Amino acid sequence: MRFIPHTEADVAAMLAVIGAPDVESLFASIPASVRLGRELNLPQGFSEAETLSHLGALAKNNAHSASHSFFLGAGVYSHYIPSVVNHLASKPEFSTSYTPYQAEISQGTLQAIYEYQTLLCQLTGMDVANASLYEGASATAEACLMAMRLTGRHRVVMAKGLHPEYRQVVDTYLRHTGGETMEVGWDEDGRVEDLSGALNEETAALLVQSPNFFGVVEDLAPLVQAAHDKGALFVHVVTEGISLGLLKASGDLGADIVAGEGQSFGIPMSFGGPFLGLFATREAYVRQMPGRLVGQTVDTEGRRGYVLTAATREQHIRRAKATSNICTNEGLCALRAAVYLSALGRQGLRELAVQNALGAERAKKLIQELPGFEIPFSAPTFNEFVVKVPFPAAEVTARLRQAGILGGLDLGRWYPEFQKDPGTSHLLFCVTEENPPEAVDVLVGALRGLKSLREPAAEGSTR
Amino acid sequence: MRFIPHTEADVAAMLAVIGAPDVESLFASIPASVRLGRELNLPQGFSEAETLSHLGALAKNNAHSASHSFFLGAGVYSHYIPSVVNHLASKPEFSTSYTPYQAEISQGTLQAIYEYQTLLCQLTGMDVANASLYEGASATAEACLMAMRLTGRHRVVMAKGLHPEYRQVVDTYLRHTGGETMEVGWDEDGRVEDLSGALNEETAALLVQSPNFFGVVEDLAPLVQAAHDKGALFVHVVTEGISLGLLKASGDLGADIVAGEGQSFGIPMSFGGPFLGLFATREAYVRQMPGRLVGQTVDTEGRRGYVLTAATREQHIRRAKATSNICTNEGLCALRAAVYLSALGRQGLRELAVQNALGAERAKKLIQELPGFEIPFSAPTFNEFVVKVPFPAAEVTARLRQAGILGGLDLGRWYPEFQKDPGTSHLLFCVTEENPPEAVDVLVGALRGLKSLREPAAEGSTR
Amino acid sequence: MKDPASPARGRPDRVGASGLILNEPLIFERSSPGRQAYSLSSSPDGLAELSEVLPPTLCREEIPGFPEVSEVDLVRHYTRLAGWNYSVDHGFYPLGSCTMKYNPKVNEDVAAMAGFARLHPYQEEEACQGALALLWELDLALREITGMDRMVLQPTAGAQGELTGMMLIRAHLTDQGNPRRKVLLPDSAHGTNPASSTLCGYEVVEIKSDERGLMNLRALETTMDDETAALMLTNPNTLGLFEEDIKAICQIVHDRGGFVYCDGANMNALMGIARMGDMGMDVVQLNLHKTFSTPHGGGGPGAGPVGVKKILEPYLPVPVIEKRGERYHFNYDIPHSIGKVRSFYGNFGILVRAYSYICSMGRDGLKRASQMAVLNANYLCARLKGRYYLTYDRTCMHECVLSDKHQQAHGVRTSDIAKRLMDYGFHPPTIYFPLIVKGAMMIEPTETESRETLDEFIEAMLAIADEAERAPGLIQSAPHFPKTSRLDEVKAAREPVLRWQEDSPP
Amino acid sequence: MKDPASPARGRPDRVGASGLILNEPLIFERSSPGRQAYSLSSSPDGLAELSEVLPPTLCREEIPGFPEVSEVDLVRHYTRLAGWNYSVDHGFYPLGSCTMKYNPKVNEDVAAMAGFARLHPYQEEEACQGALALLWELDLALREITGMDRMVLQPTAGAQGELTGMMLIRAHLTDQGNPRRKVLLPDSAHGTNPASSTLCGYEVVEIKSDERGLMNLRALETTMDDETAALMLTNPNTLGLFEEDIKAICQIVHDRGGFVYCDGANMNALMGIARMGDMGMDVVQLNLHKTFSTPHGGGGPGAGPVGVKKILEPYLPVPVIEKRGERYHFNYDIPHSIGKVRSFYGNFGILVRAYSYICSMGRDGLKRASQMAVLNANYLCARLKGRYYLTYDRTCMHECVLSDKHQQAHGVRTSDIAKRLMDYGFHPPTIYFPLIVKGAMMIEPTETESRETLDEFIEAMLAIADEAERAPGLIQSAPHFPKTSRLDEVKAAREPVLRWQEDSPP
Ligand SMILES: Cc1ncc(COP(=O)(O)O)c(C=O)c1O
Ligand SMILES: Cc1ncc(COP(=O)(O)O)c(C=O)c1O
Repeated sequence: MRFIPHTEADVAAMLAVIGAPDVESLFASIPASVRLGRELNLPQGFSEAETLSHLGALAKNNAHSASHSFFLGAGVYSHYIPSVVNHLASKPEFSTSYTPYQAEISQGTLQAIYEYQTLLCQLTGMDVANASLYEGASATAEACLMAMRLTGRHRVVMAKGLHPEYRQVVDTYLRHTGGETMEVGWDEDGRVEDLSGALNEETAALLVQSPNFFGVVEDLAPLVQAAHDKGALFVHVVTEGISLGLLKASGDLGADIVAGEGQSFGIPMSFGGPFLGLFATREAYVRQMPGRLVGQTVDTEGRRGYVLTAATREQHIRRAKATSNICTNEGLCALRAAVYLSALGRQGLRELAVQNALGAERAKKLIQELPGFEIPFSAPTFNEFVVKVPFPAAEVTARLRQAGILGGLDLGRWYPEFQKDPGTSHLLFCVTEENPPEAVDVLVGALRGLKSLREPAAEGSTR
Repeated sequence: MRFIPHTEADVAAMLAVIGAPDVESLFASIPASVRLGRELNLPQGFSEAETLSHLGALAKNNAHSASHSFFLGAGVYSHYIPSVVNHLASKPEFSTSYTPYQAEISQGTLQAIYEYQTLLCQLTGMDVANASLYEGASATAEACLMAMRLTGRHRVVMAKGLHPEYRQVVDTYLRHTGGETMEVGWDEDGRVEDLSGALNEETAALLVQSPNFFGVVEDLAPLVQAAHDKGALFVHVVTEGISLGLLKASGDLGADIVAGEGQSFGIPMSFGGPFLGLFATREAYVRQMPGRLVGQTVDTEGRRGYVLTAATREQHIRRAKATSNICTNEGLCALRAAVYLSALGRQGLRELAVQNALGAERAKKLIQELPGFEIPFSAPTFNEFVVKVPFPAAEVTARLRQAGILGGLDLGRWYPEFQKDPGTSHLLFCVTEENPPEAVDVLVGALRGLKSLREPAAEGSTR
Repeated sequence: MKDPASPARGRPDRVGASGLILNEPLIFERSSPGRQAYSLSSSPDGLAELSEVLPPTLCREEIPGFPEVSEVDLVRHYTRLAGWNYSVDHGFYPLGSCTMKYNPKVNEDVAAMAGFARLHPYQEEEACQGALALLWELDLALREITGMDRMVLQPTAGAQGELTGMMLIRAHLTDQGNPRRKVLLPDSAHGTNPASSTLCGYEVVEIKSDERGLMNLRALETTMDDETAALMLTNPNTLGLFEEDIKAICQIVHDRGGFVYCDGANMNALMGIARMGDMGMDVVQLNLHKTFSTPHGGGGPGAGPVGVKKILEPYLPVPVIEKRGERYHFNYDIPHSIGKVRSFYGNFGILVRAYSYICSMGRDGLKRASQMAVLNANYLCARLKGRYYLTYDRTCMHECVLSDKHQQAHGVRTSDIAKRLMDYGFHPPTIYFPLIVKGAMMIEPTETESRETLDEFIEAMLAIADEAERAPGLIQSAPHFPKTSRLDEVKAAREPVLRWQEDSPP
Repeated sequence: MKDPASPARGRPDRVGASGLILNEPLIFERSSPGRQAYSLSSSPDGLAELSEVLPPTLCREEIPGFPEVSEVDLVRHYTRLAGWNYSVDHGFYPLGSCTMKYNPKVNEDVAAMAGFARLHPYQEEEACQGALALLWELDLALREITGMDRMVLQPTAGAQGELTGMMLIRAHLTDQGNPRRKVLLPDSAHGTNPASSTLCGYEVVEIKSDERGLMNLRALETTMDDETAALMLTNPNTLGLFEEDIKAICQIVHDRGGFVYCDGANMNALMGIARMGDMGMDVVQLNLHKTFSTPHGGGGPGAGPVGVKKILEPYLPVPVIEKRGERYHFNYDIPHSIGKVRSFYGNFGILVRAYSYICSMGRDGLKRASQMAVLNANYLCARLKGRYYLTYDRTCMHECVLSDKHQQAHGVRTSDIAKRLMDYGFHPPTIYFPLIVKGAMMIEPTETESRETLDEFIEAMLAIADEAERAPGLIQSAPHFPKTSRLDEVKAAREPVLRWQEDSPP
């Protein structure tokens, strides 16, 4: 076995030192009644070549963003990952080390995470960012719990433009500790509707995603004001991190917490994970923050160095009273994000964001011009937009797939509002720098071609 | 430009220090008459994504050993490369450093090459191996030049079972310094024919490849004897390094030089390079050896360390009188080979070699049973063998390609002997551990199916 | 023993040595306006003006402080940083409870395949059958290894697995009319256990371990009541000891309508030997980044799949992977589901690596791994317990817990020994955990370590024990070789500096 | 300046520091019988016995001394070894004549694509059109950059390019009736130039450079005769100076029926600025591992394509890449071909990287690279020449050559300065070459280095100049930080130990 070095001679010599007759005897403390009296019912080990061909066959049985023209978004984005990001983040010195509890031999990880924290602060305009949470949805739930602790209140108001899975996770997380959630809908233009009725003295936090699940950029300033007016915290949820390069910084708008997903920062889509839970807040709230923090300090000779700090918030010190139960986080994804953001840098991230916005706008305009197609929301969008399509969703996406296109996404899956007319559907399309104009033109052509859908695919449309 | 850090401010500040008015002025020593008075006629730089998609499109326009069932060999072999080999050999600490002239900060490269030299000695049974030459053919030519220096003779005898390109390279290299080559054919069984007439007092070296170009394992001992009887050196040429794991060590058979190709040792086929020129010899001949050598020494505190040594043979010291003009060699390929050979190790390399031999033998037997097909050579083979096919080569390979199979190789390209009957051809097939029995069975089935070739492909067969 | 702080930079007879490394400032301090490490494909013509798309009031002008570096700056920055880390690829990393085994390289290749890495979670099922098949097969394999009836692969890490498991228990109890109030834990429990319980709305009651270091049956008997939802137990426990009375323990808890939750972080001791399901435990989370060799990433990502008995199946988070004929399918229609604990389906990239590992190891390999892990731990323990105090002197499983009791007389503490190990070229063990052993050093060697490596480590530990007697100052001032000497954690906590600022001193 | 050998391990104000590294024996010393790092797919049933295939007389029993290690052993072995190397990814690597520029990562990704890496050279042309297209496009681009009429991509490295070029000249002259006897070289020539000439059957005649450091026109006039086949010239030459009289030089050689061979190793100074073809030179080799950024691999692989004028085309080695309509094709039918200098078509994997680099850089990028390379060299030279002796004080191109003349008074030599630079965290320059400068330090910064990096290096050089005056012993005993102190090269040469033996002392 190539991962286990023991030869039979080693085993014998070691047993002799231990004074045990055989390996079996080392397991004597396990009562026979709970022993597995047989071998595991699993295949024998594969050779490396066999493993690769077995897994390779599974991989080949998936369409993906390189095999198809790709227009899916909705919280997971197909962005170009610069080669350096893969090369640097996959260095085994980073990937095969543990959480940097032993600072003196973990300065590489610690400095990288310190830089990540700084980058996230700069990007969000917040004072302090943690070393990562699991992913966007649970990070959002942690933001709610933190707001509840800070305000002593128990209700959280969520815009329905918040990613449906995020809302579901918030529900799941809050339910057991007395939290309550309430949802507010959207206006005609795709932005959150009037909140006046929803916020009150019981509101711990208002959660608004922007750009929201429909791709629409919210006007956050008045929403922050409305929350603060009721003594609630405002949580800005971000699922498309690239937007931070172009849109006003949450901190400058008065947000109290920024929570969300950092997948766009150089992390592959990987069928939904591992991702990167973003979390940043104001300095005053540090002690209630969940997750690990890296801080600067000095060694005995006064040289700058970095350590994990403020651990008294954490489970391994505070146990039942910790601010969160998180232990293993997404360190390597945070490091990836740090490399990515440093590679793009001050100019690049903005240019990239602009390119996304303009490319998506072009696609939106072209689709809007197609007869029978509508863009239901008039508010500005970033790199995603909703299209009202005069056909059932499943038929559209099946036809697009035949044309080598993946997307858009049927919103009816989460929003009954969008399912009223079975003959039409609402699809979400995402356009990033990975979709050159020619590919968008092919998409538009394919959508245009759908008018012939009724005839050849009549069968499918009756189900 | 992402690879050039200079901002305009940098340029201005640096020019000020230099005291030059502009960058242009730094080129004042280049006369106008030889200046390129225009821009280069090349496209503007691509973004990284564009580069990848341009090169990716070129790569997709090639069949390869993962897209097809693969039976080509003939000096370049499709072997499984363990994942660790790629991971370790691509470490930038190894790949982005120069030749280790500054030993104290190059101990990683130096120790790895020292280990490579040792591994090659163990494998060949020779006393000393160099740090690599370019590839098999020029390494063979260097062996001839060395033999000429050692013997003071000028003629080299090559078996025609030596790779045709190697023979061509030997010719090219020797011609200018008074060297002469002469070729001897093969016997019915595929081994080198009687040499008695070929060797004489002018013979500097006898070159025999084993396994030879037809996959046949030569009986080296009497050949060594024949060479030594005339005072000539015996050069064992190896193109399939894996055979060394199973076949008698060249050194034990009395060979004076082993030269050849190390591509099989974890190096990708890459359309023919970069590869690894193997070169090993007897201790007595070290001073006439071409190429770099790493030797062991100590530092000022007596600790073991490694340095480049015996440099007085080399061009940078000996200049016009050097044993070779080689400077840049194939260091990283040698390191790859060291990782590969260490991964396979004492047991693994032998097991692998046995698997190759048995798998190829099975294929040979199955093909031999096909009506109309012949195995012309009766001597034992390693992992390649010649098949006499009752159809023209181009038609066979085209049909096989249609069936998703690449190979065999038309030997008529190099040997008029095999082109006598236009209706038949001699093809070389290679079977390695990468060809599971099922794939071999498909090949055999496809060959069997060729009997229908005349009819549908009648057109092609008339040209 | 010679002082390793002396200029014996490369003494070949020991692992740790001193050599050239390179300093490197923060990336922000490397920044220079106008440098770039990126390239964007040129924008198409005929686009709208930005202001037509997004009104300037919504947009920012710039990102103050964001770095601007060239590609070579960036590469060197991270290359130098990497040189300051100790990792499994460097050497022995015996962090107890963390199972820092070797992470096979091939698993990285597999996870990077375009068909996995470039797969979007909202592709229709027809377009991702390979990924679904993988999830299904992994589910089956983990069921077989744990003896549970069903797995859920969604939880992101061990702690989220715990939370998920506790939510399932709570959901069932709630369905039955009373979620109950309390959760019992041994005092040796990992910090995530109480934290997860709290997050699930339970009050934590700690049970003092008995003199064997095991669950005190009597105490459990008296504490377990019908307001107690569950007992959370780690087995083998954090002392590396198997809970021998596990059947009786489960009986007590079940008799009073409670559930037994197994923290399966220590599964590496038991593969192919004993299964949580067979022990009577109802829920277990596995830490794939431990037992199943996925790289720990300097803090993550990991994955914490949860296995449950049939009774808890109705509550599983959505979606649940199913196989119907030859087709794989996500079932979202679980009426009693607790909902979701995170987006999508879990840390798929980690699940891929773990599945690849299981394929490579196979039936015999997994069992052999557990056997050799236990052999290694007992070997270490046998050779060290003469010089380092062993509180619970019993045959251990995959790890053993020593302490600094003997060394304290010389003023040398566990944290000093840990730092001193660095000079010898080793990562220290987990220290000061479990809390029930004063000055604990929790050593988990894992099966991927050879006898030679263990011997090198043992020699270092014995040399340090000697030094503690002869030259304690050398240990108290350790480490001497790494980039920095001992870092001031107190200062970091008292005067928090949690980000670089434009005007930060270098 | 504080002594860097003092325990100021990580002084943040300098690049070089001392930190933890790990010792590691030879892989053979790690070996233990029965360990394995490999896995073979199980052999199919129904195979012959080995002895039926290959008689035992042809086979060996075992490979004495071959190592047996586990995968983790192997990974740690090379991880530790890697930690002892200094590389471009670590920092400044100003080896003169070597053009150690940054090697873009993306080129590695490209070369690893299955369609390139898994391509066999004997696939039929229909099955490798993409590869042929790439060779063709690279050929075109290099023609444009050098101003030559045709390229041959076959040569494996610069030296083999030289040999190939000389063979072409010899073939032509032979065709004309007399191959001639001699080749002229300046005394500043790189060692491969005379070695290649000899290998091509020529006698080498060295011409002393003039007081400018350039080709001595007068000497050339008197030496060039009709038994001289060629002049080999490096331009810019190895002093980093442009051969201003290049047109006159070519004239003299051509007038007497000779050829001018250009060693193009220094192309990095000239891209988009001047071309060998336009200068009148007849043959040039390019070192793609220098100018075109392919990683040097600790000694190779590289690639040394050769560009020629029309007159030499009939002699090119086979095959020659051609484009017919939309199809690419290898032409083997070159009746006057010199044959082949190596198997197949050259170091294709390196050619792929170089082509990828040219695509990324583009027209303006290549020119900018040369401009900034020259700017960097002149900046370094301007700031250092006050403290280090500059023999030829002229505007240099991409590199400059200083010497230890000022330091020798203090007993400090170039080799000492080189070793001392290591302590400061830099790779030393090329030393003792070119031979015409005593104690030469040949510094080539390349364009990928920032002003800040140059400044750090300059400060180190100036600090060393101070040390030479104040504390020469510190330099003479350098290096102090790397894994080993100065290694005994004399012992290595006198008592050669070129391989490990079973009974070697550790
Ligand atoms: C015993 C035990 N339980 C639970 C955990 C938590 O697992 P994770 O870090 O994956 O959240 C750990 C991890 O350190 C552990 O050691
Ligand atoms: C000026 C000069 N010419 C020729 C060469 C030889 O090139 P290569 O090492 O690629 O064979 C070198 C390489 O160092 C060089 O610097």
